[in-house]
Order: sequence, then C-alpha cells, then structure tokens
Amino acid sequence: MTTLEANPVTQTTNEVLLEADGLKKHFPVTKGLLVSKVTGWIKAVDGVSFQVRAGETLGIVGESGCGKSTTAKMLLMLEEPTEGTIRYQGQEIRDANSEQRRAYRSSVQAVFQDPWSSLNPRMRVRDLIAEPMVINLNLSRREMQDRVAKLLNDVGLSSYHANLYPHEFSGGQRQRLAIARALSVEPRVIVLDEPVSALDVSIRAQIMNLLMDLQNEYNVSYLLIAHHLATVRYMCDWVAVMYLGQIVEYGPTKELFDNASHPYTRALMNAALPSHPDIEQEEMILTGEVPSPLNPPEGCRFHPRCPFVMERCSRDIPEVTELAPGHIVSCHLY
Amino acid sequence: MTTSTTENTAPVVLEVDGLKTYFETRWGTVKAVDGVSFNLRRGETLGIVGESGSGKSVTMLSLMRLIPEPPGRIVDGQILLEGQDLVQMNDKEMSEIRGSQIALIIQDPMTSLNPVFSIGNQVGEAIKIHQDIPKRTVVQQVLNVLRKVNIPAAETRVRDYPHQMSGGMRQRVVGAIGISCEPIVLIADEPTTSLDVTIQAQYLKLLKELQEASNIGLIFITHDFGIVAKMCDRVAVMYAGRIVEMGDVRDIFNHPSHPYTEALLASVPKLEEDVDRLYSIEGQPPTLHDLPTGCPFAPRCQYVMDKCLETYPLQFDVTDSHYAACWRLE
Amino acid sequence: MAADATLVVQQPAVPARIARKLWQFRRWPLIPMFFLVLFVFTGIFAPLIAPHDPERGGLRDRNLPPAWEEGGSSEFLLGTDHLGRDMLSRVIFGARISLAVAGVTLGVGMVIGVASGLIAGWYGGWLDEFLMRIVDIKLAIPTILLALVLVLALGQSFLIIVAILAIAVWPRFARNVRGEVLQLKTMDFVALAKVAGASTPRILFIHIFPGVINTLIVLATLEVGIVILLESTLSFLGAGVPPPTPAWGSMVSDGRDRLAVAWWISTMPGLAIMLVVLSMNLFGDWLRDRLDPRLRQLN
Amino acid sequence: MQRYLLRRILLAMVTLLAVSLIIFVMSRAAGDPRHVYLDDYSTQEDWDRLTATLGLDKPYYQQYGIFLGSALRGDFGQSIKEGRPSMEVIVERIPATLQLGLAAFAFSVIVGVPLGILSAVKRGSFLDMAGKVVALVGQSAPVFWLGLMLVFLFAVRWNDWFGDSLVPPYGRQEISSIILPAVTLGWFYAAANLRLLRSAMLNVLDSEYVKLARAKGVSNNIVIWKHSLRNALIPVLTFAGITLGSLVTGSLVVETVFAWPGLGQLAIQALAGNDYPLLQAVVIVFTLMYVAAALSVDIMYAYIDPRIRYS
Repeated sequence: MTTLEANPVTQTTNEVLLEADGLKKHFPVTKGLLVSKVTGWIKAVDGVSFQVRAGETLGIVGESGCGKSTTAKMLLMLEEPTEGTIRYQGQEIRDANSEQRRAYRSSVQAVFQDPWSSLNPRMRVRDLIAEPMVINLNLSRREMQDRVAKLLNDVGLSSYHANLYPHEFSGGQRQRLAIARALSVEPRVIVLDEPVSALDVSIRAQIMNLLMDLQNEYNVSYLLIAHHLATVRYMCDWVAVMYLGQIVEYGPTKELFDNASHPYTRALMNAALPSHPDIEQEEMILTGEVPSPLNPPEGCRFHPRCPFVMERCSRDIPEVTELAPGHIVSCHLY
Repeated sequence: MTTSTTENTAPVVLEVDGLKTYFETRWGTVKAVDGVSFNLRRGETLGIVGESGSGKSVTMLSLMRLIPEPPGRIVDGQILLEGQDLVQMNDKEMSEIRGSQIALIIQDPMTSLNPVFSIGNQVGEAIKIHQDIPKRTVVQQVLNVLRKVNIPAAETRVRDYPHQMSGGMRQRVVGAIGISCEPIVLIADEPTTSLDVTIQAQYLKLLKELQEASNIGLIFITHDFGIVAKMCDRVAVMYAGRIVEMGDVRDIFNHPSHPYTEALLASVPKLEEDVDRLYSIEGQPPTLHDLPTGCPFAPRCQYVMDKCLETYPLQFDVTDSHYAACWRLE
Repeated sequence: MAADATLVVQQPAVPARIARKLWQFRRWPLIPMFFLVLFVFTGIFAPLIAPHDPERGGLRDRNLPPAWEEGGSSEFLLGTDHLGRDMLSRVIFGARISLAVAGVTLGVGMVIGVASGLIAGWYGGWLDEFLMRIVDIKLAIPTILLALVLVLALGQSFLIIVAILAIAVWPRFARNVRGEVLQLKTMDFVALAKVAGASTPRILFIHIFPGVINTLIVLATLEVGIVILLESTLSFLGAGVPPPTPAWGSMVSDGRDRLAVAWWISTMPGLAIMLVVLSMNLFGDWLRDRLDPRLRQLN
Repeated sequence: MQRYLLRRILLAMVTLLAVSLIIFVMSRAAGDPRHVYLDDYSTQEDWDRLTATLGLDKPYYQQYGIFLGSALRGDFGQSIKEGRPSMEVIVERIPATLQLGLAAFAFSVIVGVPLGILSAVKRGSFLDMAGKVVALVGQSAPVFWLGLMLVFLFAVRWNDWFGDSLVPPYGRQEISSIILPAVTLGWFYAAANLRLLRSAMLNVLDSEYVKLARAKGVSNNIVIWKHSLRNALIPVLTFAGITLGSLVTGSLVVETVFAWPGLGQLAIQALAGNDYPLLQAVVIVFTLMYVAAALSVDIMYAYIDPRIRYS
C-alpha cells in the first residue's frame, strides 16, 4: 500500500564508502608428489560488484560455499583478490601506499561468527579491546583506559569487566566484547560475518538490536554476511544474493523481499522456515546440491537446479537486468 | 480460533511421566531434566523447543536410555512405550527396543557416522540386529531404505564410506538408519542445524513424507520455532529442565501464555514482514547447577511478580490441550 | 557486596583454613614433585652432599653391600662397587650428569624445535614441506643407531652426546608446535589481529606463541624422561659420557656381570633412573591434564 | 591410496639415502678411511689399491657414488674383526634378531591391546589400575635395567630360593631363552600400546557415532569390539609407524644384556672393536628393517582407515 515510501532513490544519496568491482578469487588446485602442478581453479568468488554506503547495511546472503565469506576476507585484506578492485572512498586499495593501507585497516573492522574463537583466550579483555588502538592510534594509557571503559558501557557491559579473561564470559557477552573491539578505532565499516548464528535464540535479538543501536551512535556502515534471510531482512538496507561465487540478485531490502525475482532467491525464501504455522509456502524445493566451484556449470550457474530452466540457460551467461531502481537480477527470465 | 480439534484420536504410543534425569558433577547435582511429562500419539509430530541447557537433549537421551551412567541417572519417572516402561528395562531388553521401536536421528552428520564402515554396513546393522532375515534380504532392505530417503544411485553408494558423501547425503543416511526398522517413535535431535537452507528444506520434506507414509510418532528436538511452525502438531517449550508451556502448535503461536514463549517468539526476525524492533530477552539462560528458587525465568521476565521469586509456578490450563507454568495464569 | 561482607564475618578458624589450603593440594602429584626437586637439588649440589669421592675407592672396600644388609657398613649407605667406590656418592654425581645432559639437550632441542615449528606452521608452503620431511626422516632413523655411528666416528664427549640427543628431541617439538600453530592460525582472533593491522612478529609473539606454551611445557616434561633414558642407554652401551665420570647407565653396566655377588651395583643407579623418569612422567601427566587435555593423544 | 603409498615409499627411500649419507660423511669425518683397513706394515701397493677401490683420488660426490653403488650390491667392505665381508657376518645374525623382535612384538600386543581396551571400558577398576602400573613401569624403567632386574629375579634369586633358575638368563640355546629378552623388549611397547589405546578408546566411546550405534540397538560388546576398536587402532598404528624404531633400538640393548646373538649384539661388538665397516653395515640393515616395518604399518593403516584408502 505504501510502495512510494520505500523508494530506494532516496537512499542512494548516501555516500558510497566501500565498493567492490568485479572481484574474483580463484584458489589453485594442485597435484603432484614433489613439484606441485596446478590442475584447476576453485572459483570461490567470480566477479562480484557491490557498494557499501555510509551509515547503511548491506547484506550478502547465500548458502555455504557461495563465496560470501571469501568476499568478506578480501575486503578485510585477509585474501588478495585474483582480479577486480576494492575502492575505499574512491581510492583503490591495491595501489594504496602503506600509510593509506594503515588508514584502511583502521577504517574497516570485523566481527566474526564464533565468539569462542574470536577472542584470544590468553589476553585480558582490556588488552583485547585496546589492541586495534595500540596498533593504529597514538593514545596515552589514560586515554586508552577511558576509551575501553566507554566501549564496554556502549556494548552493555561494565568497566570492571576489563580485567577479566574471555573464558569468564558467555557466548553473547563475548560477542559484545568482539563488537567493542571492532568499534575501538572508530571504523567507518564493520564486516559482520554471521554475527549471531552461533548464539542462543534468546540472545540473538539482543545482539542484533545492539548492532543497530551502535550503527546510529557511531554512524558506521555494516556489511552483513548471513545465511538466514529473516536476519538480513531485519538488519539490512541492501541485499545481495550470492550463488556459486556470483551475485544473482541485488537490491534494496524491501524491494528485493517483496519482488524476489531470481529463481534462486525465490527458492531460498521458500526454503526458509515460516514464522507461523499458518503461513502457506510455495512448494519450490530445489533438487540436488550446490555444484562444486571447481567446475561450475556453463551458462547460468544455477541452471542445473533451476525449476524454470530454458535451453539457452545452459549456454549463455545471463545479462544483468535492472527491474526497479537499484534492483538488479541476472537471469534469462528477465 | 477453531484449532486443535480434529485429529488427536490416534492411540498414544509414548507416555512420559514425571521424568527426572540428574547428573552428579563437581558442582553438585545438576537437574538436567526435572519432572517432564508429555505424550505422543501415532502419526503425530511433537516439537520440543529450548535453548542450550534447557534439558531438551537430555530428555532425548533419557528416552533412548542413552544417558551416560555415571554421572547421569534417571532418578524418577516413567517412559511408557506402548505400555512398557523403558526406565525399568535392563540393558539387553533396551537394546532390543532401541533402533527397532524407538529410533534416533542425531544432530551432526559429520560425526554421527562411523568413518571406518561403509554406508551399507551401517544402515544394514540395525536391520541385522532386529530382524532375523537372510543376508540377501538385508541387502535388499538396505537398498529400499536408501531409496526411501532419496539417495541417488543407492546400489553404488552402499559401498561408499561416510567421508565420500556430502553433509546433506550423510544426514539422509542417518535418517535411513532411523527408519530402517520401521520404529513406532522416531526422535530427531536438531537434524538440520548444520545443513544449508535449501538442503534443510529437502530434508524436512523428506521427514514429513516418511512420517506420513509409516505413521510414525515423531519427536522433533529443536531451538528454532520456524521448524516447529513448519513441522509440528504440538509443542513443548523447555526452560531450565522443565516444560514451561505445552500445547497445539497454533495455540502456542497465537496465544503464547508463558512469558518465555512469548518473548522467544517476539525476538525472532520474520521473513514475511518488516519488524521495526525485535523484542530482546535480557540476561542469559540460567546455568543448571545454580538455579534460583522459584521460577527460573523470573530474572529475565518482564512480568515478574514477588511470588515468582519464591515458588515454582504450577501448571495452569489455558485450553484443554494447552497449559503453561506461570503464576500470571493463576 | 553483601555476599563479600558475610564471607569476611564468617572467616573460618585458623586450623580449618590451613586444612582447606592443604585440601587444595590433594590432587597435586606431591611425591613425584618431591623426587624431582631432590633430583635437581642433588644434581646441582652434588659435591656438597656426596659423602665420598665418587671416582676414588679403596680396594679393601670392594663390593660392600648396602648398610641394611648383612656385612654392610653405615659409612657406605648404598654399599660400594667392584672398585670400592661409594655407591651413594656415585648415584648423587650421576644425577649431575643426567641433569646436565637433560637440561642442555632440552634447551637446545626446544629452541630448534620451536623455531622450526613456528616457521613451518606459520609460513607453510615449501618451507613447511621441507622442514616436515626432515622431521619425518629424523623420526625414521633410530636414534641409538645414529648415536653409535657418530660416537664411533667422532669420539665420545659430553658435547657430542648432547648434540646427538638434541638432534633426537627437536623433531617432536617441531612437529607438535607446528600442529598447534596450524590450528591457532585458523582461529578467528588471528584473522582479527590481521584486520586490526598487527604485524607478523606481533601476531607470532602475542597471539600464537602464548598459545603454544602449554604444549611446550607438557612436552618438555615428557621429553625429559625420554632424554634421561636415552642418555643412560648410551652410557650403558659404552657410548655415553666417557668414564670414569659416574653416569647412571654405565654404573648399571658395571654391575651387569656381578648380579650374583653384588646386585646393588646395577640396582641402585637403575632405581635412580626409574624414579626420576617415573616422577617426570607422573608430573607431566598431571600437567597435561591441567594445562592441555587435548594432548592426551600424545605420547 | 596410490598417492599415499607412493609418498610413503618415497619417504622410505629418502630416509635410507639420508642414513647412507650420514654414514659416508662420518666415515670420512673420522679421518683417512684407509687407516681402518691398513696398518703400518702394509705396502704402498696396498694403499694404492685401496685408494682406487674407495675412489679417494676422486671428488667426494663420486666417492659417495662408489660407496652407494657397492652398498646397493650389499658390499660394505671387510669386517675388521672377523676378516670377512660385513654382509656375510650380518646375514648369520638376522634370524636371531627377527625372532626376538617378533616375540617382543607379540608380547606387546598380547599384553598391551587387551589391557588398553579393558582399562578404558572399565575405567577405575582393578584392571585399570594394573594397566596403569604396567604402563608406568614400561615407560619409566630403562630397558637394560629392566632386563637385568628380570635376570636377577628369575635366575639369580630364583636359584637361591629354589635351587634352579626359572628360565635361562643368557644365550639362545633353549626355546625358553627367549622369554626374558622378549618380555624386556616388549614391555615398553606394551606400555605405549596400552596408554594410547586406552585414551583413544575413551575418545571413541564418547563419539557421536558410538552414540548412534547404541541408538540402533547394538549391544555393548559389539560397540566396543567392532565400532570402537577399529577407530581406536588408528592412533595406535600411527604411533607404531613412528616408534618401531624403539624396537630396533631396544634390541641393541636387550641383545647385549641377554647375550642374544643377533644384530644388536653385533653392533655393540663392532662399536667396542672400532669395526666401522661392520657397524655401518649393521646400521644400514637395521634402518632397512625399520623402514620396511614402518611401510607395512602404513599399508595396514590404509586398510583400516577408508579415508586414506580412497583418497
């Protein structure tokens, strides 16, 4: 009834902070006893483009092996892209000098899925949270302490927690610590890789709400990696759906959820669990499993599992079509 | 609301009454399951929902009599499977029942199959144990069961080993083991948590079909209300070792009567609509060795009253088939 | 706060407090720890403790039995050997050799092992492949055989023995440290340190190395036993620290043909070896259970 | 599987090569190797002949080639003490060593494996305690001392008490002679098997697939002997692969203690007599035996673990 309200055009006025353009990551497959020989390439990420805008959240959804985590790793400079560019505020980071790289490092932080492995068990909370500041900022001890105390308060913990070790915290609290650490250098972008999926159900909402509150307070953008569609709908302004290393559909959240167009997106939404027993779901269960990214199918990568497959799908790579402002899909149906 | 009226006439196959399973630990007695009662009818799906530490998995292990003893022990209660009390059975009698009348699908497909035996061997084992039939028939049955769970090319895959299969396929094999002897009751312990969304959908559909085909009583252990909405007829919500609310699935979703159920339902984001802000339950799930007196949910409850802190609430009926343990219903 | 206050009020009486303190130690391996401390102490202060010169004896006092046996003398508590040397003093000085060899060997082996394990685990690739193949080869060559060849070719000396044993111990350290590093490397906190811009040395020394220390301590205690056994075996075979320095292994060898006449010559030093190694193993097991239960598989 | 085996075989070959290199380098490091064979009364002609055979006038890598070539033909030169080709001396000794090794291995399996399983299954029982003692003694007592103590107890003292020894303490004359050396040599190994198997069994018994097997209605005995044992043997075998060496090392010591006329004793005699040609041959043969044993363990490993068989 209020389609005009969600007009994505109003949102596009926000400045583009971080941009990926044609990003690819191919891992070599080697064989051989003594001298290893490359026999193939796993195309984990194969030409992905998206934009993260200031103060907004972009969600990347997909099943395991679709390349969403590898994409995140490239943005975090944990993996070197095989091809394509990453631009931060218009500056290409591949060409950046060491000073600019350092600036990038402290502008883009991360929170990972597993709260048990993302905090060094041998460091006190104080040192854990301060580590990014120690490396990147030139602060006095006093300033550092004050900042840690403030961060702890901001994420809903108390300053006396600073002296404890991670094992004294529960999963949800650890995730709060990880968030505090990520915020410590006041980054512009935080990559959230499945930040709530390892937590108990009753804790998830706490963390999601906390993240949204902090977004306003710190004016930070999020890149949210998730497999749970409802989480993405709740938290994101923009959504990209990935399948086998490629983005198959991309658009503003409401538009995309209301008018899901790519067969894969629709299959994902139908496969997702309903929030009420009376909700009738379209019967559209995909057969088979995700093919190996080592030898992805020709043409459209989704065609072997697609219910609407046409002859040309196995031959031609689909073009990108813009269905509505900002809502693009790559499928021969459109 | 004209729900929960029609079915429910099928015979009760499993009746659990006042089940208590305690563990002796260094920190004292942990009452992992503390007085749980429910029943299950033929062809019905019962969901047991809870977070980690709620006692749902210990309930499942107790039903199978697979509690490691020591430190665990079923201290009280009855588990009547078609009238026979499983709690009173000795090991040998229990072995005969396990796998043939009451079967289990466990959570992690990566670790629940023995890496050194072939798929066919592992599926056929239960058949060999429980049915006195010649070897050739066993092989035939294994193939049948594998086809039932939609394993493509079952004839060749029986010789495969678990590491040669994907997670989804392995979980199908675990499912095949579960139904191989056509049990009366099948317990599925979070069988899809480690599967991808589309694979999960396939698996749930398969389970539903299998259940309907052989009219199995299915107990679904999960932490996810989405699965309950999709699969279950009735739900039991567990918190700190007890059932805090139980009823028909629609009753629970439409009229959650325990504040915990209500809060949980409100804290889950929805795929179908925009939610401005989720309700968030403050605090942590309690640790079982250090439970407060009174209602264990009281410290996190938005409606907490003085009485809640003093006495554990009684069960109050909301409808004939729906009750909750909360003083607000008094 | 309130809880704290009540605790202060209800301070238990002094004996109860002591009892509680002692109760905390009930799972400590006190007996093994006592023997280990004794071993280290006698090793360091051997000249002050030993009642006699371990290398000089009188032929008049040959093959005297221990003090509690018939014919024994309270002057020689553990009896004397075939050359009339005091067994007790020799056992005490033997501790010195074992301690020195074990200490130096372990130090050297550990440094080499840790360094190569860290490098192999962290950098991976051909460097890892190369180092691990060396480890494999080393583990595939029986140490004692190698030692015999080296001793025969290069001669016997403390330095050569230590070198041989260090070669024997480093691969185990390298392999375990590498395994640990490989595991730590995949931990999210390492990735997050990189995200925060931490340099490689910072990650290695602040995030990785502390995670390896527990394994190292446990491994070291278990290796001490192995080194002492190896050293005594070499000296038993006549390829150890050259005589007349009293090494436990060669002392056992001295008494080999005299079991019927003077059983104590072999028994006493052997008992000393077993006590030390046993204590070390028990202590190591306890440490492992406390620090790093995952190491159960390790032997 | 083929890749795995190929890798193992390659490693075995590299190991042998490494040992031969060490031996070669050591033979040169010890000084002019001609001194080993020739004394002051040898003629210049003798010296020249030997120079030519050993290739001492050629560069080192060629000398190594010559050394390797003759080693491949089984020619390790003349034993100094025996005055015969080293290989000839060795061949005579091999049966005794194999006999002892197999007996010790059998002992270690017969004692270690059942005790390891039972102490895991019946944790905290008397058997578990007994297993603990066996393991601790085996891992802490030096082999040579353990052998001597057994001799002292069952031969010397037994003789004092009963007028005759229970078993012959030395030599290889009677069949029962093998008992003491085999027990001595096998004990360490039995202890290792026991400890490893116990902890591996405990791990496996705690696993999800054992839980599922029980849920299928598999009886306790079958869970232990079929489902668990095969998995628990995997770490035991891994360990066996890298520590068969201790059996070899142990045989040096045990043969010396019990005057068992095998390769180990020969090695010590060679050491005592400065007989480098003989020692190097023994070392090569020992390494060969050890590498072969490790390789067969690897093959067995692949048989037990399908994850290796099919990769």
